[in-house]
This record gives sequence, C-alpha cells and structure tokens, in this order.
Amino acid sequence: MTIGALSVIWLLPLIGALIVAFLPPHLGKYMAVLVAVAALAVAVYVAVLFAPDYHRFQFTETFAWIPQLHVFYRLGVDGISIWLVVLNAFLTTIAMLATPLSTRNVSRFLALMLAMSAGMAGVLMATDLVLFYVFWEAMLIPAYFLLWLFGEGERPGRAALKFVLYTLAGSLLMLVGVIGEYVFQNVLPGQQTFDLAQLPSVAPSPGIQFGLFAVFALAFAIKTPLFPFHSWVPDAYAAAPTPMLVTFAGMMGKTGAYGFLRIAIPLFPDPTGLWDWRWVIPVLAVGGILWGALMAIAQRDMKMLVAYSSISHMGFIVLGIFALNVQGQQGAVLQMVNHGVIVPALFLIVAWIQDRTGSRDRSSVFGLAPRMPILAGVFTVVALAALGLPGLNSFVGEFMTLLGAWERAPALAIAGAIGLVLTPVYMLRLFQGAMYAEKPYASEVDDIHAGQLTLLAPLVVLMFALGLAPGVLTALMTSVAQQGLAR
Amino acid sequence: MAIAVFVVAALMAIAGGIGVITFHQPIRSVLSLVLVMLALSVLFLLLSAQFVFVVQIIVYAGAVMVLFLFVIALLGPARESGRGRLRFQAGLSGLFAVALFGLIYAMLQGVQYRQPEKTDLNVFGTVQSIAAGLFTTYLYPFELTSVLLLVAAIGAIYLSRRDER
Amino acid sequence: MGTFDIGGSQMDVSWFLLLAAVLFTLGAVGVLVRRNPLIILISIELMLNAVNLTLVAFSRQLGNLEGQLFALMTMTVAAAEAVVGLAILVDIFRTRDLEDIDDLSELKG
Amino acid sequence: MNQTLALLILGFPAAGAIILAGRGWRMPRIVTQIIGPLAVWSSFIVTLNLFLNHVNDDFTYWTWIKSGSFELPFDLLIDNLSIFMCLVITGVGGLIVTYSVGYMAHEDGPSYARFFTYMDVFIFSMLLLVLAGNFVFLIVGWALVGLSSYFLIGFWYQRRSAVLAARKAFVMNVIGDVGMILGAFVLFVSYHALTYSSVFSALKGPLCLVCVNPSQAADSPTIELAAFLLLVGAVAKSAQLPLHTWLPDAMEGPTPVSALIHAATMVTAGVYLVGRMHPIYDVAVYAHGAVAIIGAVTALFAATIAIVQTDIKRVLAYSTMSQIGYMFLAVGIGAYAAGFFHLLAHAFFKALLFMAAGNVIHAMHDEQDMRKYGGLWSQMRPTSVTFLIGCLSLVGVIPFVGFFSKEQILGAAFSKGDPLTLTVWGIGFLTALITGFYTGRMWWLSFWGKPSAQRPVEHPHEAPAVMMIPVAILAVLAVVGGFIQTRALGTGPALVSDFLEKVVTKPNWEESSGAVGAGIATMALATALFLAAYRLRPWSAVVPWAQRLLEHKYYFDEMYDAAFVRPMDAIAAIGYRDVEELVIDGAVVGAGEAAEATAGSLRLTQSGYFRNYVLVFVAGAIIAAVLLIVRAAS
Amino acid sequence: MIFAAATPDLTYSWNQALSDLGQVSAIAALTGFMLFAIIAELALPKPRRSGVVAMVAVTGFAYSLGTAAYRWINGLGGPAYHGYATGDSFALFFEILFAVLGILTVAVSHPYLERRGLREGEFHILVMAAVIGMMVLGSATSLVTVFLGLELFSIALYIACGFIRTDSRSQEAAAKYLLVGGFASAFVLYGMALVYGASGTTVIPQIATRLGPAAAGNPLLVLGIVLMGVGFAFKVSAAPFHMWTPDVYQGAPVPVTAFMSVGTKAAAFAMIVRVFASGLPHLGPEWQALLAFVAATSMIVGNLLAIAQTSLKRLLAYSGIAQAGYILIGVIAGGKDGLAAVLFYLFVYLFMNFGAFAVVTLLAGPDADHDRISDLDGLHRRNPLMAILMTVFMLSLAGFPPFVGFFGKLFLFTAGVNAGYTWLVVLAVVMSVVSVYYYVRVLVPVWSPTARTDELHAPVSTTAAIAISGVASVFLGLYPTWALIAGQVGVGPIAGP
Repeated sequence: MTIGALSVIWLLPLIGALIVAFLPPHLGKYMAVLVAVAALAVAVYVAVLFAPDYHRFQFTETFAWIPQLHVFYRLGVDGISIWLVVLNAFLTTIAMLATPLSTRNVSRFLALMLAMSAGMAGVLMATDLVLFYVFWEAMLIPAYFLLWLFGEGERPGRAALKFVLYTLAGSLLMLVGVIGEYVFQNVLPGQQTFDLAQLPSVAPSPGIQFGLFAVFALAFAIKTPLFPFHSWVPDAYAAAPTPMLVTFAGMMGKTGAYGFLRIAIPLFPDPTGLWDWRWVIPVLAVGGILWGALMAIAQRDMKMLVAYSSISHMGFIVLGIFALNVQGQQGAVLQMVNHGVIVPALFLIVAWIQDRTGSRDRSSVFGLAPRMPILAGVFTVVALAALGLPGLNSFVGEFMTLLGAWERAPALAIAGAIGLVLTPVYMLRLFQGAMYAEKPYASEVDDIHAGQLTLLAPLVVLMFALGLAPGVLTALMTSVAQQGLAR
Repeated sequence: MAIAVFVVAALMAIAGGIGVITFHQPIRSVLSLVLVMLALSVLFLLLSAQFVFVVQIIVYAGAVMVLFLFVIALLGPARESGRGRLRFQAGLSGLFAVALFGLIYAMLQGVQYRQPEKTDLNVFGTVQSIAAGLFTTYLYPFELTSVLLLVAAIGAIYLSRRDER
Repeated sequence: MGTFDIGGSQMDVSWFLLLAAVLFTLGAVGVLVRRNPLIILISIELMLNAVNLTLVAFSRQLGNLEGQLFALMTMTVAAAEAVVGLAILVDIFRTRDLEDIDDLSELKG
Repeated sequence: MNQTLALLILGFPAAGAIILAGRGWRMPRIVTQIIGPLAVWSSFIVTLNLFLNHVNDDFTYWTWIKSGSFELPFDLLIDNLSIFMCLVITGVGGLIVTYSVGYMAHEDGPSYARFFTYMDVFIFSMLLLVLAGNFVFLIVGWALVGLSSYFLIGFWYQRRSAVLAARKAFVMNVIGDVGMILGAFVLFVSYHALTYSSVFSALKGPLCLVCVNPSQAADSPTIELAAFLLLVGAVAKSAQLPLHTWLPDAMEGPTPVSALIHAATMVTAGVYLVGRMHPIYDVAVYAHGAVAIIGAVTALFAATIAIVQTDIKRVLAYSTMSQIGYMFLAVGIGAYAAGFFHLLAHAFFKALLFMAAGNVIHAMHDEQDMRKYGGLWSQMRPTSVTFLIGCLSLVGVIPFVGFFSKEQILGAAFSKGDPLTLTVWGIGFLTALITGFYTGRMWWLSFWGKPSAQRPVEHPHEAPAVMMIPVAILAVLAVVGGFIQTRALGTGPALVSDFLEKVVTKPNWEESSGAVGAGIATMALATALFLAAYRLRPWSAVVPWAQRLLEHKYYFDEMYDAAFVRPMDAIAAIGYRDVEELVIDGAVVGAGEAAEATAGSLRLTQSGYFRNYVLVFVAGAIIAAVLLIVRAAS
Repeated sequence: MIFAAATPDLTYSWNQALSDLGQVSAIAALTGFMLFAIIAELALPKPRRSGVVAMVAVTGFAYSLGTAAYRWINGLGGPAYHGYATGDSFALFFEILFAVLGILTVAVSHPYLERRGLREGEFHILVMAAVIGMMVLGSATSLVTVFLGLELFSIALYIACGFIRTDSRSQEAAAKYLLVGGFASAFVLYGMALVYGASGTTVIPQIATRLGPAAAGNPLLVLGIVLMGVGFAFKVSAAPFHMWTPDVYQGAPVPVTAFMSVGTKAAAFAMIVRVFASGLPHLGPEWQALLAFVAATSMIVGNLLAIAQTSLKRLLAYSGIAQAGYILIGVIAGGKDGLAAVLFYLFVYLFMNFGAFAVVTLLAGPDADHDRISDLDGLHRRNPLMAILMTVFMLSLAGFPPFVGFFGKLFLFTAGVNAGYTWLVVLAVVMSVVSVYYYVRVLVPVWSPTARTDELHAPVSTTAAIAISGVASVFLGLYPTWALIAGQVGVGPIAGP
C-alpha cells in the first residue's frame, strides 16, 4: 500500500499534531503553520489535477482494513468534497496563524487544532461508510478538549460536554444506521459493502430507508446544526476560543451538511414511511433560516449573534441540498465554502473587538469606526458578505440554493427568502451598533495591526473572488461520484 | 418400606431445613444442618449411592460441620438481636421465596424424564464403580478439586494468620 | 419414565426433586432473612445439599453414575467454600464483633 | 473594441473607487478632487463615444457560473435604452460629483475621500444595473446601488438618525431585491435562462413552456407572477407605495447624494426596470396596470404630503416620489418613451433643485427648515434664479422642460381613453395642481419675503464656482431641454422617443387633439396655483386634522412599526426567552438532568446491605423465570 | 474422539493421559509453576519471598502463554479427558487472554503491594490460582469442569478481595463477595443438575447432540437455563444480579479489582458461550430472551448509576456492568460473527479496562487506595504519560474511534442488528451517550488546571503494563483485523469454521 495524496492530507496534520504537542511555543507555532501550509499545498495540488465531468471518485486509495466486515480504508474526492477539503486546509492555516503565542499551552492547542483538522479532512475524503464514521467521531475528541481546556467563559467544560454529548447522541444512533445499512442493503449475503460509491445502487426497501434516514439525518442535523437541534451551538461557540472557531464554526458544521449530501441523499433515494423525510428536512431548514435570524435579532452578545446567524445560514445549505437538483446542491456546496470563508472572519472581528474593548455586549461597544478605521472597512465587507450582498460570495450560494428550492417547491424558497430580509436587520444592527455612534468610543483603542489584517486579507479577497467567478468552483462540481445526487 | 423411609427422611430433612433458618443460636442451626445431612444421606443410600452416603456422613456432616462448630466455639455464641435494619426484608423474602418455589414447582410438573440407561444396579454407586469413574473419566475434574482445595487451604491459612505488622 | 424401583417400591424421581426444591428454597430463605453471617453460610450449605440430592436422584433415575460423581465434586467445592468463608469471617471477627451482616454496609451507593 | 469600451464604462468608476478606498485618505485632497469626478466623466466620454457610434450589442465576457442547466455569463447589453440611461447617469452624475467637490469641502481628509469612494461605487453600481445583460447582474447592480445608497445616507454616521435611516433604506431595498430574485426564479423555471435575450426571445416564441394549455400563453399566471415580483423590486427601489417610507428619511445624507441617488438616478431604476422588462409587461396586463395605478396613487399621495413639509429637502424628496409616480404612470400605460423623457427631465430639474437647495443649506450652515429662511432672493441671487428655474420646471410652466415631459405623459394617458388611463389621468391632473401649490409654497417661503428671525446666518455667502457651474449647466438644460421633444404638441422633434422606441414598445394609440389642450390647461392651472401659493399658505388652519394626517405621512411609518418592526423584535425576544431557552435548549438540558435524577434515585437501591442484594438477585431470577414462562405460553 | 462419559473407561492409558495433559498444557504448566511458587514462598526468607514469587508467577504466565500460543499457531487442539476439557482454539484464545492478564496483574500488583506494605507472596499465588480457574473455565467442555473452574477462580478471588486483612473495606468486600458468590453458585449448580437430569450427561457437546431439537421447551431445561442464567449473569456482573459488583470492586485492593474486572467477565462469558451456545443451541430462544432482559437492564442500570459515582473503582464497576450488557448483545446474536465479536471485545476490554484500573493503582497510598475521581487531580502535570494513557482508556471505553472500544462495539452491534435485535442495539447506543458523560468526567481532573505539581511516581513494571495496554488500545483500533481473525478462529469450535 502506497500512501496517496489524500492520505497525506489528513496524516500530515495528525503527525504534525503529535510533534507540535511537544515543541516549545515559538517552534510549535512555526511547525504548526508549516504543517498546515503543507497540507494546504497538497489539497490545492489535488484540486488542480482534479478532472471535471468524471463520475467516479478521484485520487482513490483502497486498503483492506477489516475485510471480515467488508470495511475498507477508502479515500477519494469528487466535485462535492474537493472544495471542502481545500477549504478545510485553508481554514486550518488561517487558524494556525490566528493563534496568539500568548495562549496558555499554545503547543498543545495547536496540536489539538491540527488533529481536529485531520479528522475533518478524513470525514470529507472517506468513501467508506465505516471510515467516514470513524473520522466523524474521532474529530470530536480534539474538539472536546479544545473547547474544554481552552474555552472561554465561566464553564467551558460544561459547554464542551454539552456539545460532545449532544453530538454523540446523534452520531451513536448513526452507528445503528451504519450497521443497518450494512445489514439491510439489497445484496446477497456475503457481498455487503460499505463503499459509498456503490451503496446507492443497493438501497434497502423504503420502509427500512425511512428508519435509516432518520438516524443518519439526526446525526447530521445535530452537527450542522439544523433547527431545532441547534441548542449546543450558542454555548459551544460562545465558549470556543477564536482561533478554534475558525475551523470549528467554519468547517465542522459543514461536515454535517456534507453528510446529508454524501450519505443521506444518495443512500436513501426513497425514505418514505409514515412520511417522506425529503420534505421534512427542507421544512426544518427553512425553520432554521427564520429561527436563527430571529434569535440573532434578539442577541446582545455579539458572539452569540454570529452563532445564531450561522444557524440561519446553515439552513440555506440544507435547503439547497434538499432541493434535490443541480442548482440547489451545487449552491449548497458553494454556500458551504462561502460560509466557511465568512464566519471565521466574523468571529475574528468580534474577538478583536472584544480584545480591545473588553466586551462583547452590543450595548457597551459603539463608535469604533473613528478609532479603528481599518477594522471598520474590513468589517464592512465581511458584514455585507454575511448578509448576502449580491456581488459578494454569499449571494451566489444563497441565490443558487433558493433557485433550487424554488424549482422543488416555491413555498420553500419564499419562506427562505424572508430570511434574506431578516439577515440585514441583525447584521446591520451588529455592524452599525459597534462602529457608529454620536461620539467615538470612549477610550483610545488600537486599530487591528498588520498581522491581523493579513490574516483577514485572504478571506476578504475570497469574498470578492468567489462572488465574481463562482464558476471556478462549480466547474469541478460536475464530477459527482454517486448516483442519486444531482449532476 | 422404601416409601416410608423416604417420607421419614424427607420430613426430617425439611424439619432440619426449617431449623437452620429459624434457630437464633448459630450452634442450633449447625446442628439442624447436620440433621438435614443425615437425612439426605439416608436418601442417598436409598438412591443406590453408597459412596456418596459415606462421604456425606464422614466428610460433610463430620468434618465440615465440625469446622463450623469450631468457629462458633471460637467466636462465641452470637445471637441475632433486635429487629434488624431492613424492615421489609423478611416479608419480601417470604414472598419471593414462595414465588421462587412456586416457579420451580410449576416447572417440575409434567416433566418428561429421560429414558434410563441400562445399568447394573449391583455395581451402581459402589466404591469400585465410583473409583473407576473418578480415576478415568473424571480424572480431570478430580485433579481440579485438588487444586481447589489447595488454594482454599492457602487462602484460609493466609487469612487466619496473625498480622505480623 | 420418571419412576424407578427401590426395594420393590416404585418411587418417582419427582418426589426427590420436590424435596430438593423445598430444601433449596429453605436455604434461600435462610440467606435472605438471617443476619448472622455464619447462619447465612450454613444456609448456602443447605442449598448445595439440596442440589446434591437432585444430582443423586437424577443419577439413579438415569442409571448414570455421573450425577454421583458430580455430587462428590460439589461436596468438595462446598467444603472449600466453607473453609474460605469461615476464614474470612474469622478475619472479620478478629477486628470487630460482627453479629449482623447488615453491619457490613460501609460500601454502598 | 466596443466590447472593451463597454467594460470601460464600468471600469473607470470602479477604478476610482478602488483607488480612493485603498489610499485615498492618505492622499492629498486635490488627488481626491480630481479622481472622484474624473472617473465619472471618463465614463461619460466613453458612453458618448458608444452613443455616437450607434453601438448596439450584447457583449459576453466570462461565464459567471454554470450549474447544470443554469448557465450564466457576465454580459453587458449595449442598446439605446442602456446608453440613454448611462448618459443620464454619467452626465448628471458627473455634474453632481463635481458639485460635491465644493459641497463636501468641510469634511476632514478621510471622510472626504470616503465620500468620493462611495459616489464612485454608486456610479459603478448604477451603470452595472443598466448595462447588465442578464437578471443576475441586474440584481447585483440593483443591490449595489442600494448598498451605495446605504453608505451615503449613513455618511454622517455620528448622527443616529442617519444611521437608522440608512438601515431602513437598506432593509426596504432588500425586500425589493428579494422580490426580484424570486421573479428571476419564476422566469428561470419557465424559460431555463436568465439572460435578457434568451428570456425575451422565449417570450416572443411559444410563450409559456410550462403552461398546461399553450393557447393561454399570451398572458399566463406565470408571467403575471414574474411581472409582479419584479415590480416589488421596482417599487422598493423607486420608493413607490407601499415601500416608500425610506426615501424621505434618506435625506439624512449629504445633499449631493440626494440629488444624485435620490432624485436623478437610483430612484428611477424602477422605471428603467419596467422599461427594460417591457416584453414581459406588454404581456402581463394586470401587472402592467398595477404599475400605472401604483404610479398614479404614489404621485398624488406624495404630493399631498409635500404640502406640509417644512424641511426643504423633504419637500423635494416627496416631490421626487411624486414625479417618479408620473414616470411609473407613463410606463404603466405603455407610454415608455414618455416615461423616460420625464426621467431625463426630472434628472435635470430635480438635480438642479437639490443642488440649489444644497447651496442654500450650505449657506445656512446645514439648517434645512424653510421657515427659518426667507428673503434669500436678494442675498443669493444666482442660486435663487436657478432654484426658481427648477421650480418652474417642476410645476410644468411653459416652456420649461417639465412642461413638455409632463404634458406628454398626461396627454398619452388622456388620449388612450380606456377607463384605467382616464382614471390615472385624473389623478395625474390633480397631482399636477398640487405640485404647483407645494412648489409655490416652498419657493415663497424660502426665498421671498423678509429673512426669518431664526435664520442662522444673516449674510449668507453665495456658493463657489465649482458648485455654481454645475447648477448653472443644469438650469440651462432645464430651460431648453424640453425642445428636444415637442412632437407631442403636434410639431417639432421627438429625439428621445425616436431614440428609445427602437428598444421599447411604441404606444399603439394616437395622440388626441384634446390632450394637448388639456395638457396646456393643466399646466396653466398649476402655474396659477404656484403663484397663488403665496397667499394660500395658511390653509391648514382651516382643516387641522388634514394637516396632522399629512404631517404624519398618513401614519405609514407608525403602521409599519406596529405591524412589522415591533412584532419582529417582540417575537425574537419572546422566542429567545420562552422557546429557545426553555424548550429547545430546555429539552436537551432536561434530558441530562433527568438522567442525573434517575441515577440519584437508582443509587439508593445500592444500599450496601448484603441481604438487599440477594433479594434483588432472587427478584431478578423470578422475573427471568416468569419471562420465559410467559414467552413459552405465548 | 468422544467418550461415553458416564461409564468408567477402564482402557484409559498413560499415553492417553499424557496426550490429554498436552491439551491442557497451559493449565498444567501454570499449576506446576504455582506449586513451585508455593514451595518458594515457604522456603525463602521473608524479605525476598514476594519478589521471587512474582518472578515465578510471571515466568509461569509467560510459559503458559507461550504454550498456548504455540498450540494456537500450529492448530493443535481437540477434546481431552473424555470430553471434560478441550484444547481447542476457543480454549486457547482464553488461555492466552488470561495469561496476558496474569502478567499484567503481577506487573501492576507487585509495586502496589510494596507501597501498601503487603509484601506477601500469597497474592501472586492467588492470582495464579485464579488464572488457572479461569483457564479451566475457558477449556471446560463439561458442566462439572465448568463448575469447578468457576469455583476455583471464585474462591481465589474471595481471598484476594480480603487480602488486606486489616482493612474493613477489604473484609467487607470479601465477605459480601463470598456470600453472594456462594448463593449464586448454588443457583448455577442447581441449574446444571437439572440440565444433567434432562440430558443424562454433563459433557457439553453431548448435551446438544443428546437433546436434539425435540428438547425445545422442556421445562427442566428451561428451569435449568433460568437458574444457570442468573448465576452466569451474576458472574459477568449483569443487572439485576450486579449488586455485589460496585461494593466488591471498591473494597478489594485495586490490582484485584483490575484483575477480576477483566478476568471474571471474560471467564464468565467463556462459560456462557460454552454452555448456552454450544450446549443448548436448541433452546436458543429461551436463553436469548433471558440474556436480552439481562443485557437491557445492565445497560440501563450500569450507565445511569455510573453517573452518580465519585469513586473511580465504583465508577468503573458500573461501567463494567454496562459493558457486560453490550457484550451480551454479541452472545445473544450468536453465530460466528456475534461470538467472534464477543471474543474480540473481551480481548480488547482486557487492555482498556485493565489499563484504567492500573492507573488507579498508582494513586494508592501506604494506608489506603485513593480512588476518588478527584484523586486524579492534576495528573497531566504529575505524570503526563499516565494522563495521556488514562485518556486513551477512557475514550476507548466510551467507544470513540479510532480507539479499540469503538470497533468492539461496532462488531457487537453489527451482529446484534444482523440477528434482529435492533431494539437492543438502539438501547445500547442511547445508553452509550450516557456513558460518555461519566467517562469524560474522569478526564476532567486529569486535564484541569491544577495546583498540584508533585510528581506521581510510576514504577517501571506498572508503567510497562499500562503502556502495553495503551498501545494495544490504540493499535488494535487502528488495525483490528488480526484480533478479529483471532476471535473468529476462537469461536470456530462453537460456531463452526
């Protein structure tokens, strides 16, 4: 067995993590950045060599892992996962850079971050159901320790535990689903498979699909998070340290949405029993869009506001996925990338504001624009991207997902579009509230320094670039490796 | 005749059993158990188990029970006093015991017993036949009992050794 | 099939089994209600004896010697158990006066 | 070549904006003063070049996105309509940006650069809006002008009212954007394309691809739906009823902004939209009729409110709404060219009015209350003259440009002669009279009579040349502009109509002879009211309730506040407290607590008593036995 | 060859006896070493006894392990002693398991005993005896040998639990364990007697052949299954027969707890599989129903009660109860996959559970075991390696991939769903969520910021034992195939090749 590029993408950060953990702070950070950049380079290399319009997984690696149970170590990427893999590597790099050396036990922090990144990369690249599950669960471990040991607030341990238990409640039931898929798939005994490329063609009977879909969907819904399974999010995001949020908020939720796309949709083409799950989920997604926006409106804490906005945005992604057509699903993937670019930037900005003013409460942060003109400028772009301003990246994703939803059922798109109206309400309240006031902020606060600006710069550039030429991304999305997904 | 013996022995055994669980003095319980054992030994004899009969009297009733008596003598006659802490224990125990017995009884009803093997009752259960069994087919279990006893002995010695610290 | 001839009398194995069941239950009751640990130990011996009766009865009914051999093994085990049990109790008695098994309730929860 | 030129129209303002955004606040002021207007004027020149070369093409640049059957290029559509709009935007825009060089001179360096950045962004966005060759980039431009408007309204972010007004404008505009997005969805689902050319050619072919009965294709619910959804966008952007409430508040922005965005260009985007979408509206008769009705009603509605306003810019804002109502009326009845002619005319005289008012405000140290002016005629003669020209043009005094454009609209409505158009004509007629009155009130109040006792400045200075020259140019245009299109009166040229009717639909009815008379009579009456306003000003003492109603703008803000804003906040707050925390989170936390409580009580069974353990053991055995017996029995 | 066990075999020859001895050579060798250890204990001067006995024990375990491994590799093995014992791969699997357990136990307990001032060689002798008993159980193919093996290791453990003679908790544990154990033994024995009565033999494979399909529903056998079943459930500490477990685990010295938490469970499962799956296949529905009830109760009771614990030993005891429930799923599912999953899980449970307890041994002071969860306070600074390993053990027990516990559960649950026990599997995963709560709670003091900085000294042998457990917990997770193959080979004699 030779180690292929995809293995390198997740092994590199993992091995890097083991090394970084035992290095002194400075060296550890250099090493961590180096590892992250290397992984990003490999991911980009894969994206560059990626062939569009090829309906199988690419860069595949196969190794008989537990042959008795037909479990294989199978990696591969297709048009759906490739960009998420790149995004993950990219955000990891940003997160590494965003980690201040003053963090307590910084080497350990970086190591855990790298490990979490490795887990997420694995989730995105696994094409074997069991392997997917293994990565899916494994990434919880570093996430838990990060939240707990490096969390903010009064009781980060509690938030971490809530996150882990809630997520596990879903994902352990998903384990039943994984097993059920194995047991009930429509093949002769002894020929079962966990191969995600083949499973769509051996789907179980609709009644079974109904049950299996439910357990898978629950796991993905919790992770995404889909309304009303989101209550871990505010606690966890509030507790998470900012560099962690870059990948935690930027990437981890996407793995849930990715699960819907990679597993729930193709593996269960007809999940009907008492009702049809493919109608329930988009309705919940719309519920999430509206509810998340409303809750964001009600928040005073800026970090919580962004957290709820994230719930609202994830609703668009799930809605697009369950549009069950090309526009919706490609839009969803686009939107995953877009959201992955925007949310880290928002959290970073909120954190920097907190650093300087000592507060995240909207009522005590105001008039920063004259004090921090550069931050104000960048924040403007980020806020506009977040509220889906046409021309910036998020618009493309929202447009496509809603277009897809309209094609499926106009009512879904109309309800979702109300979310588009609510978004500027809270986003502008956040932005204007923090930036503008009749008088400048009471005390002198420093503007963001050059390092922080360079950290945001690539994100901001991407916001423009993805808005102007989203076709670059969709060009590769033509490669869809599974039946049942829109091509 | 045999039935009469059975009835008498059975009644003695039951009486002894009741004695075991009702006497307050441990020593009386022990003696009741000896009574049970003797009654059972009679039944063993009735069931053509001569060697078991002998062992029951000599080893079990004789040696093991004497050990109990020694311990009681060593520790002094401890009587149960007061009503104990678990108030519902006795009532519930009775109930459960009746239920347990009822279930066992119910399940023993109407059992289709297995066809007996053709056996020469003249040698069945004699010392010879037991010995032949023990040293050939039962060699392994027999050897295991020796290890068992050895371990029990070591353990007993260890536990009853005076603390040297 | 459950009957056999003893000295001319037809006896049924179920009588013996029933007697054993009674004794077994009595032993169990002893364990359940008695508080003196020695008596509990004795009650367990009673239960083992009841089983022995079952074994020997079946042995006779089946005309199969194994039951008796099994009964012998059981006696050995019972003896070993008694020895160890007594040793443990003696060990406890050496440090305190244990007249009620319910006094052994330091470990709980 | 032309392809590059078309892109350059967008390129200059974009480049200007980027340069000013990046380094502007560190550059000398003079650089900003040059780059800001230069970017716009360059665009103007390029547009003029295309205009003179009669370019008419659809230039495709790159594939923006391809997703299954959804494939969309970035393309720019150069035709007479877009060239016309570009000329208005860059021409009038250039004048206004130039004017701003003087008007904004008081701002400090960073703010100064910021202002011109925003202005260039706006010009870029507006040009993108009119040049876009497909619905998506139309929406992009549509939203970006909304954004620029947001920036510029909130330019003085130290003012809380400005910040709130900006947000209000943005959210209202987003409602419009959403309407347009949904409209685009309808069209895409029906025609599987979103470029104008594909959609419009599909419309001309077998119309409704998804209709059950193709014979209904001429006007199908699908088309009506799309037309109505697009209309939502138009209404929001052009501040028509019922999405108009943001425009008066938008006057919080600097005056050049009001002139450019909230009078001359952006707010007319709705008119452009209906004109651009004329193939759709020609088919969708109900939506088309709705355009006319909304326009007419808004025209009257806004004019009545303008009567009681005391803030000079607000009068102009309501006047703008009212005039755009006219344009809507025009395009709504199918007189597209008339609507666009009024758009042009309005750009001239309303920009003029705003800028002249800006001179006044400047001189009055940002005092905008007309009651505190008075007597400016003698002190600021050039400004007063230009303002008067604007007023007369607005009222429609012969031969100012407003007369010709307004006459053409009302004439078209009068001549078409069906009940709908006659009704809207009636409303238009009434509006014209009211226009005369409120304009007169504004004029007499501000410039005539004696200086008010509360006037902040006793001896106001006239504006500098950089401000005065653009105003003067516009004044000239307002005076002579009408003569390029006089054919409605029976004679003379009709340059605008001839130019535009290559693109938009020609009215299919003849101008009736009575229309000209009615038009002249209307304008005469309006002029009379303008003059009479000097005396009629204290009318409100007679009907105080009407005064109150108008001062509260028919209570629209209050209604919206009660119907949407406050319920939303309340639902959010209550939802957060009672649902999110109690139910959604409570269920999760509750499950954990329940487990802990169960554990706590189960723990009591582990009492430490040996005999209890045995009892449980026996109980377990009994349960097991019963289980198996029941199993066997069943 | 199968002997008619009931009749004396007067042709039994020396050669045959020696060959039979070969089949149980692991047991025989270990017994020999135990005798040697006893002699050494008696002969040597007191200060050196303990060390020498420990060495003898380790050597004995290693030798035994070698023997079993050799026979495993060469595929030797078959019935012995007229079918009363066997050296088949099932037996060898457990012999290997118990030998490894023995080595780990001695490695951990020797330093522990020194710390607690109990340098007594008897401890290792008892461990050896218990291992012998367990091995006997693993290789037993007769009810008699099953019972003797059961009693052998039980009696050794009764004593071992009370090994700290002066400690009231140790005494209490021993007394409770002995009394409840004796009570349960009586039940098992009664059940065995009834099965004997119904089948006329105690040799397990013959029970199956003699009874045949007609035996289904025979009340004698059903009663026998109930009585044996509750006794077996007691031994694997499954609810509601689990009540002794936490008390005994808490009272016993930590190495004993560690040893029996793994050993008792594995031996008892070997017994259940052997007796039920191999001996009573025709009554499958009956014993499966019984075990399903027990499994469900165990998972609920074990997991819920563990939440409320403050003592590590008790917590792990309840965790063990829950784990027994999971493993029972595999037994109930049966078949090659199910039983192989059981064997796999038992093997890996050895490492993760023993490792966890082994870390607790390090906390012991001279006067008492310090086993409160809070005693782990600051472990990451006091001994980082142990902190990492403890984390591995907890995560593995909680079933997080890529640690081995996850794969164990995966195999068990797959077999469960395959056999139609989806409800049981769903219950298992729901309760697993609860379990994460308390496993993670253990990690809280391990990694929380602390003021404690005094180094926690870990003796070499203990470190080695824990490290081996940790490495196994990780490696067997990353590549579980070999261990699973071993499990499949192991159940070959019972489930067919």
